Amino acid sequence: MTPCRPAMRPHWLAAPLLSLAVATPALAQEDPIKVGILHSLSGTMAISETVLKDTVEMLIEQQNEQGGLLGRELEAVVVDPASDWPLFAEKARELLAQEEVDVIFGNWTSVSRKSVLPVVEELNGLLFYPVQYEGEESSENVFYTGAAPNQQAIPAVDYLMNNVGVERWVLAGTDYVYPRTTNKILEAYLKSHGVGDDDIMVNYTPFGHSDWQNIVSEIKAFGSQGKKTAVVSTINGDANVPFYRELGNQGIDAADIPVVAFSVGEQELTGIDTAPLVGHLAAWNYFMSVDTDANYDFIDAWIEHTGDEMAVTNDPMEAHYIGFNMWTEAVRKAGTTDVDAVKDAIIGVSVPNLSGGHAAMMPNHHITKPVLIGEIQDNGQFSIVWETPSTVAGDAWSDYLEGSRDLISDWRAPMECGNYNVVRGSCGGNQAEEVAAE
Amino acid sequence: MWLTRPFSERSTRLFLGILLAALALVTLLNLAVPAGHPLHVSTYTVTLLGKYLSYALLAVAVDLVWGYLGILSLGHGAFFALGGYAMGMYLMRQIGDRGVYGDPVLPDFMVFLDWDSLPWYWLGFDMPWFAFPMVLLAPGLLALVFGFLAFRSRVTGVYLSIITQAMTFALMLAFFRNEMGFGGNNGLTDFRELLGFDLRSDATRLGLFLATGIALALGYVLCRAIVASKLGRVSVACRDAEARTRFLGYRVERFQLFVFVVSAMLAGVAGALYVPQVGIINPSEFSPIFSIEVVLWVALGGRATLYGAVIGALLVNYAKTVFTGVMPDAWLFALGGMFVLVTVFLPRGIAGLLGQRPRRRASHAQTSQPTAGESAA
Amino acid sequence: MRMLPRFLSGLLCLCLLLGLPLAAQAQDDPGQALLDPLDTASYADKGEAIEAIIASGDARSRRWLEALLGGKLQRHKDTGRFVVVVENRGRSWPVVDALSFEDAGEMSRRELDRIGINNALRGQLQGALAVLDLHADEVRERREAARALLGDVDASLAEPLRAVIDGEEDAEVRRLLEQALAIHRLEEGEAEAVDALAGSLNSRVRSALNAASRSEDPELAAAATSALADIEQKMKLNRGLETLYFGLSLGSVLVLAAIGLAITFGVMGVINMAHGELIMLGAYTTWAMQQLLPGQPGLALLLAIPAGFLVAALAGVAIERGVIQFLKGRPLETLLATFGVSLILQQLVRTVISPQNRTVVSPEWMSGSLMLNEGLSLTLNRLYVLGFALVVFAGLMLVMRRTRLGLEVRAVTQNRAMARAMGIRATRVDILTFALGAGVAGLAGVALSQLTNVGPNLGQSYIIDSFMVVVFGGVGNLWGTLVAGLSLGVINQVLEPWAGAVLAKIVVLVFIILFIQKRPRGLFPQKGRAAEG
Amino acid sequence: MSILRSLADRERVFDFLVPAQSPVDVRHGPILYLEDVSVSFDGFKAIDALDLTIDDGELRCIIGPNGAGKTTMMDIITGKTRPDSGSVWFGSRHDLLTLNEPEIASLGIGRKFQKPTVFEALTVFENLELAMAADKRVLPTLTARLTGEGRDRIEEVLATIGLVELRHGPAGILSHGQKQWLEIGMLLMQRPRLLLVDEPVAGMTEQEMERTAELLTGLAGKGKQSVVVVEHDMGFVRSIARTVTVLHQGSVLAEGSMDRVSNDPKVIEVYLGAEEEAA
Repeated sequence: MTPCRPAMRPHWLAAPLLSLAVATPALAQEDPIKVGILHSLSGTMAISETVLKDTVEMLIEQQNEQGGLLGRELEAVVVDPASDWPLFAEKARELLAQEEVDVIFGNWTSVSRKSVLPVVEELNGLLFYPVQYEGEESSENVFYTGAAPNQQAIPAVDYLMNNVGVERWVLAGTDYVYPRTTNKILEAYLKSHGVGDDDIMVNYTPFGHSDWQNIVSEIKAFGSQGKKTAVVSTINGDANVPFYRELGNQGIDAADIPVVAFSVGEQELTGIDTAPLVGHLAAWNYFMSVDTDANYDFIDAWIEHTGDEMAVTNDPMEAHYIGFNMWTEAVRKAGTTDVDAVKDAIIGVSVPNLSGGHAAMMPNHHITKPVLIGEIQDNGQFSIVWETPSTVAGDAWSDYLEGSRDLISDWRAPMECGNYNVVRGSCGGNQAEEVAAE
Repeated sequence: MWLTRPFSERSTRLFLGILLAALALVTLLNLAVPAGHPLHVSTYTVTLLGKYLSYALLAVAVDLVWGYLGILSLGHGAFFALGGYAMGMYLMRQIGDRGVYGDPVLPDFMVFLDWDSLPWYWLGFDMPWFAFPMVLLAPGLLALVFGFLAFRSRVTGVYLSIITQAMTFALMLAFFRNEMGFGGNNGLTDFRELLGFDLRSDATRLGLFLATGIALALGYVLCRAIVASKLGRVSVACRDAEARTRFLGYRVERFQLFVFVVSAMLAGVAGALYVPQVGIINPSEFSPIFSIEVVLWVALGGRATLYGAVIGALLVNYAKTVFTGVMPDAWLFALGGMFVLVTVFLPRGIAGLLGQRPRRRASHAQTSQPTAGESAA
Repeated sequence: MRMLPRFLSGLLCLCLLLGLPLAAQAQDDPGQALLDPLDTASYADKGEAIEAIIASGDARSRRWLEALLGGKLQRHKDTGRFVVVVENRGRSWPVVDALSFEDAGEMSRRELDRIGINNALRGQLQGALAVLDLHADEVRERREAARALLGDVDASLAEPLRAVIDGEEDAEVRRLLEQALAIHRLEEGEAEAVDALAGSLNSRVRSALNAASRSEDPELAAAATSALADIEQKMKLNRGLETLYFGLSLGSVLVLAAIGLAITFGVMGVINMAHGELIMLGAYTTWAMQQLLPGQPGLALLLAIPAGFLVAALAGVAIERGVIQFLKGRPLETLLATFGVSLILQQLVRTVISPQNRTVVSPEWMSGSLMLNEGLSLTLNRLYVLGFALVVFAGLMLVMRRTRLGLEVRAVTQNRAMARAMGIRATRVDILTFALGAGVAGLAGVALSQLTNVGPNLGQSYIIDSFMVVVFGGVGNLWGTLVAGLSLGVINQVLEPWAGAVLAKIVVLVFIILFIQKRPRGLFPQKGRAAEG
Repeated sequence: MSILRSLADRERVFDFLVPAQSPVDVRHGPILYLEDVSVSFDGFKAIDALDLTIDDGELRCIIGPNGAGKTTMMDIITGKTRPDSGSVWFGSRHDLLTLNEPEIASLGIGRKFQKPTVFEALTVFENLELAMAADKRVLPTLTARLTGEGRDRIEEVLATIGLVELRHGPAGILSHGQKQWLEIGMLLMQRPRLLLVDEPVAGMTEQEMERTAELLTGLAGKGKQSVVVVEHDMGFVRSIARTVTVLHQGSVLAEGSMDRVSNDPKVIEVYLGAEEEAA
């Protein structure tokens, strides 16, 4: 092996394939603008991700009806990473190297993003990531349109503490990095607000956990200690249905022990009989029940697109809506789809969100969002009971974690750093090395 | 010397010839042919092929135990993943202080999950001379312990398959736990360099591809050598009539153990070569479904032929890549359909189509009853 | 939500009014004046408004409160007219006028403003309705109401409650109300109130005592603590029983999932990786049934039992004819082929129905739990599943032991050729056996639809556990499957509290692996020559 | 293992009829000695307090109706089945109950199954090669090469069992009779002290039977190799038998010369009688 040469430009990799290579041959001509969609259509994550693929397709259709972008047609390039994490990396590479897409909308799980990240950075692509996540990341090539912990978890806890008077906390989550980190942040946050150790119960369960009897009865016991108790749930996807069923059947109603969930939205509720859950809470930046015309138009369009009267919308869909509009806005601003130009142009871009406000792209590649608290209704919708007076800016690095307290992210010149350490006054990790390489 | 025996076989020479020629060709088309030229092979494709080759090596390992020993292991993914993790841990340590938190020792996931120090089982993985042997030892040891228990108590056939499945499933759950200190579901990722070579440079990718190809060649020769030796014939004997073999004075369980461990180590090597090329290792490699898929590659290629395993692995994974690109909504149909059709109508796999010596048929009829020997008693 | 309506007089007179016929509406309806204040952003004001409604004694209050509680009370954006939404799914909803309760046609969700409530208000409303219910004719309702009042009594309610207690003839209701009062007195700091609560296992009582045990008043704290101590004593036994129940319940699920496999795998030697998807089919059948019979989840569920069996059984026949018959005597290859089938079935559901999970409603009689005592209650859905599992098992035993089919099946398993010679149509037996196994999987699906997701991944999550159970129990032995399933369930649930869910599962798996080393043929092995084949 | 080496000893004339040196101590009487052996499957007593003694160099026929426990007895001797009670001695030195199949096999007890089991995927030649006495540990087996003597030996046996032409064909294509022969051939390669032969002539033609008879009597004839034959075919048994043991319900019913046994009323009742009814 010869020592490494400087990284190549993406177009260098562009190549029609010989027979043993893969996928459809890339087009040589300029137009149309290619939009990569990297969402699992099969495997365990298909449940959540297929609708996001449809959303982006819908947005592209709408854009084309309005005459496309820069006078060019938009074309969706859909691939299926099949809920297989290494395949995510491979497909991202396919999209960027073979298909030469100008932007990618995709990913749901943290692990899939982590797997794609190095590829997007290496091939200098654009990735819009629409799901609420654990933070602790800020990549030059990724735009996080979902909520960072400070845009979801912390406001929700504030609401429970101040408006509901909760003194005792159960942090229940699926055992992966998002719940782990979120719960760490919350623990630190709660303790900083004088909650004692014995008033916090943390519990982790495996993916798709289906037998909640023991845990729910523990929660019940934990809740009967004479202090108002609430469950903060970062339980993921499939595990929720049996969890809520068990809650309902063991007679824990929202009035006694409210559960506030960060991963349960309208989409998930379509799989649950919500009658027993009325009053349990969820914290998001968007609910389908938001009462604005923008939202109703979006819903109508969505129902058009899916042809299903009962089709629901949810927070990650709004995130894609925002992300897509930000990207088109930035492309117009830059007058080109060139990645570096768009990256610079998009910072500061502000587009309307669906809840009547505006979302702006921050220098740390996170966006501003309102935080809404909703109570589950018997029709599978949420009724909004509280929202932050103004929008909250996403914080890539949590102030409540040992390692990241001193880090900030700013991708504008001159800093151009995703993890600048204000104490050391230096840009740590990745970038340090990349700067050196140049 | 028993190791050189395979080179006297036409089939082996043919296989090696094709493989090495392919390696050379791809390298040439990648380096010499300018990008944009219709014949150019992009680095993307090279990496992809590299991944296929590592899968092929895994398939060969599985074929060795299934084809020649009659042990259907539904847990070989575990050995593959262990090898992968050993390599992954090495690559993690290579990141050094270039992680986002700039911690000189701890990997990022440990930093933000508040690990104050490196757990003992991570020690030493920063040194290749320790980490690389672990690629063999970790899976080998697991296979040794597991195999010793299983074969000693004569767990056979379906029972063995099921508990191998239980083994890999248990490991998957274990590695999902963040307390284990292997990065939980996120696994290990964001690798930088291997032995000083930048993993993101095309040269390194090509190098990895070639290394994998050579590893496959060596693995193949090793397996052929075993199969061609008297030990290989004893294995077949164990497969077809275990009891008979015992009455001939062979310690069947020891032969099974030997071959099983060798196969596990090969799987480990495959895993270690796989990780730097795909850039991530996570517990899903332990999932029983993956292990079953591997067996299916072998079945498709044609078991008890070794080269069949290679063909199967390459074909299925190529198909997977194509389908997920071209007809994403329906690739499971294609994949599932393929498996059904092959097992039902192509019991001897593609290798069977290529025309096998009659012994295959016999071996086939036999292996279908793993306990044929006993049934005779 | 400790605060409760102060206008008790109003409440009580409203109760008297309840029986009377509705007074004719005046032109300018007082109701409008009562409802208007509800349309405000501040929940505090809403609370006031609610109390006002209760105080008004208006006969429609109850329906208003219920509508409000259900989020059905809404206001038209333009006309400001109050309506009650009848059905709030979809884009436009049928509504009735909130004052006259006459049909007001349909309104789109765009035009309507919901009168939102939060949990505090919800508590307030529930309390209010509970107080009303104290005067219901049904004893059950009165008990419910009384139980709901535990921990929700405040000064204003104390006096009138005493009156209610004297008027109440049902001892249980009286006891509950006494406790409710006692909790209130406890909160007021009366140490002697503890005696009234001693020994009660009700969680709200325990909650109150816990609070009291932390109070400054040493006497009170001491009393509460001692009361708690002896309640804890009683709880211990309950906890034990509870864990056992949890274990059996989990076990019954495992048995249900595995028993079909025990037949196809144990009796026919077919390793059916598509077993999980057959379970999934059963679950989807339940969903389909509920779609066909909207509004009758119970009936639909009952009908789903035979339907689920049939659907899965037919699928089973298809698989047997289409795949397995070609793989006679190649068990390990059936594994591969059926795995392909399972992939296809999964994707089929995704493309034909949807990748999303489907809602399967639990009928009334299956939700909630059966209260053995205040501290120990068994969740009904799981109780039914447990029973169902046992019934299915018994049924299978009958089929295998008592029927001609069972006989033939056993004959064919023992010695195919001989059975053939004796005129048993082995092929037919194979089809029927496989159909039976598949059908049972379908039944499992019907049951699981009441516990967990109905989605394309349903099968995946049970297939491995099923194999473990069958192998652990001893292949070809239905009793083994039963014992194995239940014991694994109990072991798992006993471990879980201190090992955590994940470790518990791992430990169980390792245990099975080691057990198979000790007894390669499972708990109940078939001995002798038959087993050697 | 040293024994086995001595077996593969170069100087030896490779005449399989000459018995191998063996550690088996037969100075104090029988080569095989079963005492009060019992075993039961699911309550069914397959072997019930069985006593059996085989003298060195003896050719013994064992007959008995189905389910009399003949095969089970062989399973016990070869270590496949462990009895519930009783003791089994090979010579006066080796307690077979403490050994497993390979150990017993390497002591020099060869077994031929009822249903002929050869390695169908391997060639006739390879079948014999595997059976040949040699160092049968894993690594030696891996590196083993076939010596000239070994080859000669195999050829010899091939000739004896008349499969010379088929030597490179897979055993799977052999006829039933030929498989029987191959299996006997494999036994011969093992150079056992004691041969347990289960229904050697099932499905054989007259001629094949005769050759088998010659061979077996020949084996034992030299007086050094002991053979135990389990057989249904009365004709065959008559042709070779010196002493016959009749098993019934897991224990010895009668023992002695063929004529004595076949005139024994008990025997006629349970066995021959049964046969006549069947006939």
